[in-house]
Amino acid sequence: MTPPFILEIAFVILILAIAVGTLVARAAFTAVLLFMIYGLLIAIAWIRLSAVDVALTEAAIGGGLTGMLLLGAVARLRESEGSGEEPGLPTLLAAGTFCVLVSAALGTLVLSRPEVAPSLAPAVMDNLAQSALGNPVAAVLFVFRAFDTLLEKVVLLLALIGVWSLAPDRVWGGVPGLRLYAEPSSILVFLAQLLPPIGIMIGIYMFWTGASYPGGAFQGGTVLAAMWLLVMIARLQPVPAISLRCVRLLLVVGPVIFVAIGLLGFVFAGAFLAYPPDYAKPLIVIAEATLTLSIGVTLGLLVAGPPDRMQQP
Amino acid sequence: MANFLFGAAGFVLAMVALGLFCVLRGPSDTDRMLSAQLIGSGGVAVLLLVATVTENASIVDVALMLALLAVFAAVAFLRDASSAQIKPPNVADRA
Amino acid sequence: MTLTLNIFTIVAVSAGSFFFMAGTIGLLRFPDTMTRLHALTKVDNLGLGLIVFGLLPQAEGLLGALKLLCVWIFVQLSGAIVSQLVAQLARRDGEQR
Amino acid sequence: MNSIALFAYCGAAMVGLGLFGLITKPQVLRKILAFNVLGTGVFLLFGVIARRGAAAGLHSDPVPQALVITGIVVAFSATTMAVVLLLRLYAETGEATIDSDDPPSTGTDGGR
Repeated sequence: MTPPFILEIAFVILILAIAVGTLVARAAFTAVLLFMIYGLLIAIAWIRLSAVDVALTEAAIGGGLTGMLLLGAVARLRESEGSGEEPGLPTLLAAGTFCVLVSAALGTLVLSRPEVAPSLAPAVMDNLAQSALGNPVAAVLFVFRAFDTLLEKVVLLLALIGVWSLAPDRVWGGVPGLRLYAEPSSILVFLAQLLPPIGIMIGIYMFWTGASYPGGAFQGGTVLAAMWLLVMIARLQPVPAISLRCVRLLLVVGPVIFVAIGLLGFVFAGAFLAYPPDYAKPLIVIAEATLTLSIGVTLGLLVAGPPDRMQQP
Repeated sequence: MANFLFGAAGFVLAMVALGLFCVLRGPSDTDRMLSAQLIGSGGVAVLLLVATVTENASIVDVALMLALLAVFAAVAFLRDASSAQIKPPNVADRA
Repeated sequence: MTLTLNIFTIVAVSAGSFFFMAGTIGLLRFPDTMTRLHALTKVDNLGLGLIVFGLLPQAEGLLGALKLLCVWIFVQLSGAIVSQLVAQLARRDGEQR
Repeated sequence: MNSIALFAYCGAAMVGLGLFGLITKPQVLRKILAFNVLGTGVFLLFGVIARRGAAAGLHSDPVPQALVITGIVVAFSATTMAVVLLLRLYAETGEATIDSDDPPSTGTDGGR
């Protein structure tokens, strides 16, 4: 038992305690706050697992965007979440037993490891030079499993269509019902003017550094989305109506360019999403840059929610 | 040196754990939010310490990300808290 | 030289950790939101600041050190503004009570 | 027992906790939170597998890491969808809970 390991045990217990707190906290607000702290600690856990790319994603999503989304929901449900009907003791016991069994089964399954742990790391490293990228995770996302990444962006767009379709018919195409500051104070306006330039720089840095070091389009896009939402909340920019052509264009430009590059692969490299060897890096950077923009707009609109009025307030 | 920095990270984490009590206790939502901000700063400090120990500069990026989005979450909270009081609960404008 | 720098790191990081402790205790013990806010800002400024200063000699090159400083300056700026906003809210709450 | 095994147990426990919350909590918002706890547990198990696949000079197998990044994005999409559904449910019925198995209904579901 080395001191770092004892620290890790304490850390894991802390994470689990917060997870329990999230589920049992009486007030919805406390539960959401605990969940945001939970996201922060999970990001640190990913660092301990040597997965910095994942830690970045979790820090951006778990603490920031999900937090804002859930806080907005709590504010709308305030005082009226209700306690509902807690299930009876037999149900609780049955559910508890079932969940303990699932946990135990998962734990033993993951730990009963084969002699040689399966790993694709050598395969990735052997082909990394061909991908023209220095970050192996980015190489997996944009070269070796590019189709997954493409579909992931499609999922984001589908989720957005799903969110929009929950709007009442009469406000279809209207303005998303993002909660804004009722009366932005001058300090808030200052913050909303100061932060976005820094944030946009960090977002671009995330996407740019992603080729060689941890980072990437998704992490960059999340920061852009957060900055856009901040500007809208402070009423510095109006929330755009979802029927605007430029909004629609920004939403699809990334995926469309990615698909176009993929189709070009048929002509120049012989397969869908294959890059011609000499142009791999510029093509990937173009795809990532437009995807960063599209992801930013998509995430921002996802958090903004379904339209709830036709006109600007 | 590595052990010392690691110990410092552990100490800050312990303080974060104590801060959790404030989240649970409150009493007002603003107090809870303050504790969450404290825990956010603690997380940034832990990441910076770990980045130095492991000599992995990318971890500083994670700390930066965390700091940026902590501000964002704080603004989201302040929005809800301030509009909850200025505007009386009014659900008529929803379908 | 390394020894001096290491001692500097140890002293500064310890002092920073101390302010984290002070901030947490303040948050636990202080009676109202305003004083708790005061405790929190000490953590943002001095706690994180001293830890960053302590880590500067250990950073990888000038760029790494600059990045550390950037994180601190960023937390400073945003922390100061958010504290103002929280204080506004707390004061209005106090007036309404 | 080493730190990789520790995180494996942590992930497994999180899956169990999340599942329990998902089944037993009547409030929809808590179900969404529980679902996310379950999800992070699964992701952490992937992280453990990735960490164990450290080879070729990498500390962690990049393929499971990439899968987890994709997974986090998809989980976020699902969460937004669920939150919006919850708000719509609330706007329509004034309720934000799903009652467990046939409760003694006290006429609270009027207007549905």
